[in-house]
Amino acid sequence: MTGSTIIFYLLALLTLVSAVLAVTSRQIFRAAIYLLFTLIGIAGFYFWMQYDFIAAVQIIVYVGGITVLIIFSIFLTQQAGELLPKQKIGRQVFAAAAVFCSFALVMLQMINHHFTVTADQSTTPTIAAIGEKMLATTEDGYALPFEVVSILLLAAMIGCIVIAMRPEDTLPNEQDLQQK
Amino acid sequence: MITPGLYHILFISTALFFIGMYGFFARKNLITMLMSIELILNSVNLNFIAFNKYLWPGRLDGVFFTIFIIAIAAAEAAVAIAIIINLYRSHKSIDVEQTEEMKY
Amino acid sequence: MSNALQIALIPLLPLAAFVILGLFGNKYVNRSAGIIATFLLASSAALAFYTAYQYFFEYGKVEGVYQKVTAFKYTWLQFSDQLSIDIGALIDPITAMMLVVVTFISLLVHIYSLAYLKGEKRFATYYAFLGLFTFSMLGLVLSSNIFQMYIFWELVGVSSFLLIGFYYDKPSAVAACKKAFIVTRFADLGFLIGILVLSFYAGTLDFNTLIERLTSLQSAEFKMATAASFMGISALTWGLVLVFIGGAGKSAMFPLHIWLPDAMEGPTPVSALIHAATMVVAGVFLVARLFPVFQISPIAMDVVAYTGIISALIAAVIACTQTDIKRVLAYSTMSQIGFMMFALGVSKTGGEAGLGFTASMFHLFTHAMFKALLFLGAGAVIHYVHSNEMKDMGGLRKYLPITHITFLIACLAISGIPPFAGFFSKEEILLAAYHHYPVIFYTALITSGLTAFYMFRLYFSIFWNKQTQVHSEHSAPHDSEKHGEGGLAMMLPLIVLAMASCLAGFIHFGNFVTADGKPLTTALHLLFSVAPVVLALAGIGIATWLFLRQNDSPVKYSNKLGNLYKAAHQKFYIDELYGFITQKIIFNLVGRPAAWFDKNIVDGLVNETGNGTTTLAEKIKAFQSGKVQQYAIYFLGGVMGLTVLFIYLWK
Amino acid sequence: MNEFFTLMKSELVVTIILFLLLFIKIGKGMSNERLLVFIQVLLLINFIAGFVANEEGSLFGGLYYTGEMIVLQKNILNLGVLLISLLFADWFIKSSHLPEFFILMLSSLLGMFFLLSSGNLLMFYLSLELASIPVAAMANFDLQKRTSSEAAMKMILTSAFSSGILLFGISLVYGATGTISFEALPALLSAAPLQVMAFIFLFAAFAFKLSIVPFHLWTADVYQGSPTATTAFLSVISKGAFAFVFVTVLYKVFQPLHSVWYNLIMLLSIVTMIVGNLFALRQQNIKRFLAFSSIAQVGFILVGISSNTAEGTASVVYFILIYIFSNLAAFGVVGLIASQANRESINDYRGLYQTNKFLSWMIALALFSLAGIPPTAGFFGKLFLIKAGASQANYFYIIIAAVNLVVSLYYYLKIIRAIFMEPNEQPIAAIRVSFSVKLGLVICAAGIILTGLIGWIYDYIQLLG
Amino acid sequence: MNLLLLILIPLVTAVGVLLAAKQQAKWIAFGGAAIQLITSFVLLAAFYAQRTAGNTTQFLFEQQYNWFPSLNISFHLGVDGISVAMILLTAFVVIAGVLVSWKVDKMTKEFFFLLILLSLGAYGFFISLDLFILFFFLEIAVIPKYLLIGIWGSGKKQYAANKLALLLMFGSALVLVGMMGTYFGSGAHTFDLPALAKLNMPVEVQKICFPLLFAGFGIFTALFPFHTWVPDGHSAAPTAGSMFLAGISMKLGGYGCLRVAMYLMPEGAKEYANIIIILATIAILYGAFATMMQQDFKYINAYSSVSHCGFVLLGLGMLTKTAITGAVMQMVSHGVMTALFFAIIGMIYERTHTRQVNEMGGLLKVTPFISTALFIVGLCSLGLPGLSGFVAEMTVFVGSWQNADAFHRIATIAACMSIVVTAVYILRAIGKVAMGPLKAGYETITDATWNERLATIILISGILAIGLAPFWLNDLVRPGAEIIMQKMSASH
Repeated sequence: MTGSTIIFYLLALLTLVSAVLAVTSRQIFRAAIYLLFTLIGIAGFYFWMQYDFIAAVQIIVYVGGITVLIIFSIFLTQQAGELLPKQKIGRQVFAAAAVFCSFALVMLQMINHHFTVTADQSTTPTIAAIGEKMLATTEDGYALPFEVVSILLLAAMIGCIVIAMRPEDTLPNEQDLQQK
Repeated sequence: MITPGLYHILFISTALFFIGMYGFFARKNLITMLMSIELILNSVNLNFIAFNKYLWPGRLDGVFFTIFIIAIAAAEAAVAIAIIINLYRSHKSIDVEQTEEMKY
Repeated sequence: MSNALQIALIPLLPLAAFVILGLFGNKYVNRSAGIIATFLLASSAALAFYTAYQYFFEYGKVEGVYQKVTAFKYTWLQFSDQLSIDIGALIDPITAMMLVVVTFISLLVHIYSLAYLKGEKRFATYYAFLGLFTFSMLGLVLSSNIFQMYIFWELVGVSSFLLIGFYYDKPSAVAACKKAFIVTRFADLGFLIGILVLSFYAGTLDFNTLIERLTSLQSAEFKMATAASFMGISALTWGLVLVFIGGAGKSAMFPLHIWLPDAMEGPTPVSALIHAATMVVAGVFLVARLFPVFQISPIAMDVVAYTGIISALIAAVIACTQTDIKRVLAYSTMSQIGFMMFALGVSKTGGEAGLGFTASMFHLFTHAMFKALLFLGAGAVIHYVHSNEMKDMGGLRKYLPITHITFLIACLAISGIPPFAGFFSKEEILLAAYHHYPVIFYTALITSGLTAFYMFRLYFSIFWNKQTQVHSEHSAPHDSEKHGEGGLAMMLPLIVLAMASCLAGFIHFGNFVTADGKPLTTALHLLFSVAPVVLALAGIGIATWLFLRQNDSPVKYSNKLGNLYKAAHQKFYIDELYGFITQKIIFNLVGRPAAWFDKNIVDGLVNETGNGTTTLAEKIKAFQSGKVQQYAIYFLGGVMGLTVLFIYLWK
Repeated sequence: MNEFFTLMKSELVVTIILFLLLFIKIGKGMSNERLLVFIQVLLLINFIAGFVANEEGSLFGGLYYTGEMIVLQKNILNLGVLLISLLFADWFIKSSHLPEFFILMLSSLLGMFFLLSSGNLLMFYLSLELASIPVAAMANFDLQKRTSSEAAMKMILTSAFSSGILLFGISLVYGATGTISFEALPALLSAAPLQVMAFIFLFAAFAFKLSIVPFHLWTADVYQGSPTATTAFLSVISKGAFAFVFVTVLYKVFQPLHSVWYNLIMLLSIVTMIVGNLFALRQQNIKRFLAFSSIAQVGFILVGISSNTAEGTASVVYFILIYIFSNLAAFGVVGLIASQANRESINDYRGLYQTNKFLSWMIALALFSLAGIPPTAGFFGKLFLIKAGASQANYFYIIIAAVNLVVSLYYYLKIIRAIFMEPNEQPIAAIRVSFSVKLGLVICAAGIILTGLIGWIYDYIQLLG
Repeated sequence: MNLLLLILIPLVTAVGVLLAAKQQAKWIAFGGAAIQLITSFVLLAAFYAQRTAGNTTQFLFEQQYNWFPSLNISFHLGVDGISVAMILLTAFVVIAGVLVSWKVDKMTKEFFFLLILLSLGAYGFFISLDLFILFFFLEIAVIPKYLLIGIWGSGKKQYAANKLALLLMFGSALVLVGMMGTYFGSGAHTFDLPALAKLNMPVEVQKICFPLLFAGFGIFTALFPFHTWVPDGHSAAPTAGSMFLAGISMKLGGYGCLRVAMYLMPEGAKEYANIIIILATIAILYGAFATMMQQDFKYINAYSSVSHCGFVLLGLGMLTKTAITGAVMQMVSHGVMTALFFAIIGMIYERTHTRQVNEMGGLLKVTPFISTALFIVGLCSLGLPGLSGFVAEMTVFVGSWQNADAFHRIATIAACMSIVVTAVYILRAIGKVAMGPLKAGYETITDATWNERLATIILISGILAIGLAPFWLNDLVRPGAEIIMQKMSASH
């Protein structure tokens, strides 16, 4: 039982428990916080696997970006402290059962599969190396995907602006709900 | 306890994946459903990193995949939230069960 | 040879009349239609007489035997390498004789109709139909090919249909013409299948070849036809019997006779032509034509003979009870044709044994004369009285003297009183049956007695008996000279036919028409003739006693006969039986269920497929619930289901 | 560098247009009418550019490859976008976000181009997202309509869900083979259970995009709620692009799993045809109806795909070309009527022929083509798909496909019946058809009639494949 | 003789109709139909000229253009005697159909356009020598029918139109599958009919494809139990629609059965001949009996069409040269006859505004021309010699009888029985409509107009041309049947 093992299990506990709480908590704000913990837990796994850069990105983008976005939107749409309406118990049980069976099936396949382990030299993904590759146009270069993502982000931005900034005068009856 | 390896991480990621699924199926609030999606994407990321780490450490395919997934997830989340906010404005609710006008 | 053209013209001239009058008649030449048609038919008749003369006296006989001469033959429809319908003309003694009979009677009817149908709106149409009928009948007798005969057979049927239904706005006429057509059609079905059977085994449709092949005991065709059997009876016999069914239908033999009495709805001259002299003997002609083949099969011959005699008897019995004068004549026709039929049935080929054949043809010939005369006479009477019913008549001898005399001659002829024509032919028939078919002989004897009875019942009822009220009421318009007996056009045919009825018996028929073509000398056996003549006289006597003066004994005696009389009066309920079969069984048990089945089952299935699809579509709509979470669950379910399917179940 | 420009020509032109629009948007100097004409001209140039200087080759170390067939496919999509710009002119001119709509549409188109050219799973995934996320935004462009938001919401959530599944599948593929490159994958794939499962995950994502049953459920709702222009884009361009890619991926990358995917496709295509038809039977909303009909059409496309031959590819490409004409003509008319008369129910179409002869003929032609009635091109398209499918000699399958063809005829005829036969007290009033729309419809009609009759079009496609 | 003319003339006519003014549409349609009729006669003459010149090639005037070369699909045209007969039939029916539609004034242009389009499909179908274009033209002929019935029909028109379109499309779907089977199963990967005919297809392929093709085409020609579109479709259709439907469309099926199914797959034909015979016999009798019970005049003729078309299938199923010849003759004969029948029913309906035979009576008095024509066509229908029906039916019977076993015999006899039943229902109908006392209310109706007369005369002349001189038709058809029979006997 090494320290790394202990850390691993702790991380696993943190991630899974907060993940479960994130999808079950009836207080939406708390759910968002649990999600945050889960994401942090995952970042922890990245650290644990020594992929520091990914872990950093995870924290910056997810924790710093997406979660904040989500929390922000919760503020916009939800009275704080308000409990979420209860889902029908039947639905919950059914969903749980379906999910569990699927999980079992997928796990079974994974365990049964013999993954080939290559004896490749492990490359340490330094930030520099990643950056270099990200902009390379040769083989193993990721310049093109990078560009694609940039266009996607641009498009997403424009889409968001159009959708979220809808002219208010068209909705006279909904003025009280305008964004703060 | 056994030394954690690939299968452990796979277990965790798969579990996360299905927890996310559960959330998607069972939650009524659109934002929580979106959160479930994030869980799903994260589980996939974990998968990629784990495979990269344990099976194919020679190249960084998994790592880059993860990076891009994170970027996409951000974009997706942004658009989704914009849509949800807009929906909230017209429906005055973000309960998924309020959005069943079109059916059959 | 120009002979071909000459023969071809015989049927074509009436056809020309049909086409011309049919297309342009009513509009352009309505008044002169009769003249045109009569003229054309007269030419045709002249040609026919000339042809018959040439045949009998110039070229027909080779070494003492009358030959079958094929005047011309064209392939009309090639079925297969062997089978084809050829349109041609085959001349042999019976054809020659029939040509004469048909054209002669038809001509007289044409003339008669000039007066009888004067003023009729569809005068031209009438003559067109007559032309069509004559054409068809001539084509029929000239047929060189069995299928050709079938063709004209059908055409004869349809022209009969048209003529019976000439008064198309009379519902009874419509019903009668439909009945005539359908009943004969039913019989034609037998004919058709018979043709198919015979032609299949003979490998030909040509009469000459067919007869040749099926009568030579050595030929392969013959062996095959007799070897193949169905229900223990050889295919040949089946074929013949089926063909005979066709003949029986046209000739109104029991039990297919039901159409004939109803057919009297047509104009009376038509009845004279079609339902007395020509068309109804087509069946006899058909059997005569195929006589050599029939000869091979005793069963077929028996069928012919017994059908003939049964029809003769039944018709005679029914005739005694009918009150419609045309119906009496119709049944009498049926009875007489029965005579011809059984005469054929009892005949053999060659010498004395072939007497039946000759007698039958002879009777056919004489019967044509006197029966046409009877019908035309009846026509004159109806024309005068405007009724068909005996009760409306009586004592007409003063008003219609010529009709009266000619009618009497005809009655004597049909009753078989010497020296009128009927006597000779009937004696021969009885003689033919005498030796080998005692049952038939005695039945025939009784029947001929009955014949005399009902004919004179008819005669007395019309011309003697009471003085009808109806007549005096109608006397005013009828007394005029013009309308009395209908003038020359109506009288002339009566007189001509009366003469023929007197004299036709003296023709020595055996010289011309025999089963094998060789002349047959028939002697008159005086002693043999005694019985029939006495019986006939007895019949006349009884009729005289009962009907000469108006009295109540007919009613008395008919009441005494009770059910028998009633049954005979009701035509032995055969019509009702048919009605039952067609209405109840065919319509209700076949037609209606078929229609029902189609509407509900076949169509229903198709509709149900449609409805089922719609219902199914309605049932599965819940899947598209509009709930995005359910969509996701189905998504996952789909993925997992397919995974399981393709990993574990369907490799 | 020269090679870079020729090979990536399609993408570059679209990108340039995209940025031009962005600048215009920022500049805000044009009325919608003029802007639309400008856009149409640009798209026309884009379409024409697709015909020149086409080469085969790959870039970025195999991340991007192109060939004549791919350029053709891209250009078919270009044509579709051009037609959309013509057909929905009415709605565009009214719209307050015209340039944005086109920016989103073109970025989605760009995503499709990259998708068609992608050389590994990463590019594949990214371009897939690029192709779909903007569409979700486009679905919300009827900003005031509740149904539009609902549609967009359903679209983005289900699409994200399906990407999750796709990614999970990709991760498994990656784990099992160690590569994400299309070139290397076929040699490493086998029918091991995990790989089959991974393949099915991937397949499901495709199935989702192509609306294959049971992954189709979002389709109808999204089609119905979105603005008609978006619906048209989604049902024609997007579907076409995914079908193209699907063929390529299945034939090239997943060839080792042929025995699995053949059965899978057969099964799903039968189900898809049946379900699509059954749902289409009972629809009252015409857009929803077209959604289900397009689901059934996908079933037929799958029949062609199942052939696994060059003919399969050719028949799919050919069918999509025809499908673009037919379906766009239908949506064009529907969109016009929706935007001017605000009617979308099939009942409202009763008696349309009395008032709008031109539109009636156009939609009738389109529907006949969709139903596969000669002499419209749809007949040829369907026939060649079925013919391609029949090369596997699976008659049972072909019979089912053929019978479904008949069922589909029933509901297409339902609309024809409404338009031509059924009486209506108040038919839709005569609708003004602007030049642009008319031009678009005429082009569609010409395409519907001529694409089939001119035999060499198919031959050309087959030649490239 | 360039066969493309046969397609181009209707095509040009159709376009002309669309471009013309409303009033001119019918004249253009009439002109086109007339030119087409003349062309058909020219074709007949040219065909005879070639044959008498000793040209014994199976298909004459062949033309072949590449259409989809990569799929081996070519626009291959050619005719043999059977096709020529069918083309003549079509030309007759089309011109008559245009003439009786003279008074259509609801969407006139569209009406004539669809009529001509339908005829285009039929012409193309009859001259195609490539399965693909054959199928193409077959399907072209379906939808116009749907529209004709649905828009201009009467009664349950939409229901009938739907049923018709769906069942026919179902039929063509089966054809499609059979075609595909032929394409791949033959191993030749071609749709070319003569090329396929040269091969001997594997027996197992024949056994699969023959029933598909035969049943598919059979649906068009009212194969029991898929005949149910016939009564409803015919009765709901406008007059010209019924004429085309019964006169042309049903013949497409028979022709297809012969030209495609039997010609290509003799083994399959042998395999399934008995089933065909059973179904055909059922159709013949059952159709006839069902007709007896009908009250609606159009239903009478529609059901009788089922019965009459049964003879076509019976003749085909009998597999003898004579029977097949008879089947084709029956197609031609029935086509002309039934077209005339429907035309007359239409004329009567226009005047009496009822189709219930019970409500009519004595029309001979007021409409002698129409009623006479009714008599003629009725008699033709019941197989009167001298009219076309007789010749065809007798050929079928004689041909059927050539099979000497009990099964065929019984079937033939059963089929023969229908001639009696036919007589019953035809006479019943004629008796009710034309004969009897004139029903009140019909005193003032007028006889046929010039266009109706012309149409009637054209069709009657067709009936007489076959009925009085069947040899030319027979000569035309027999060689075609002979080739099929040769193929049949060659394959063992």
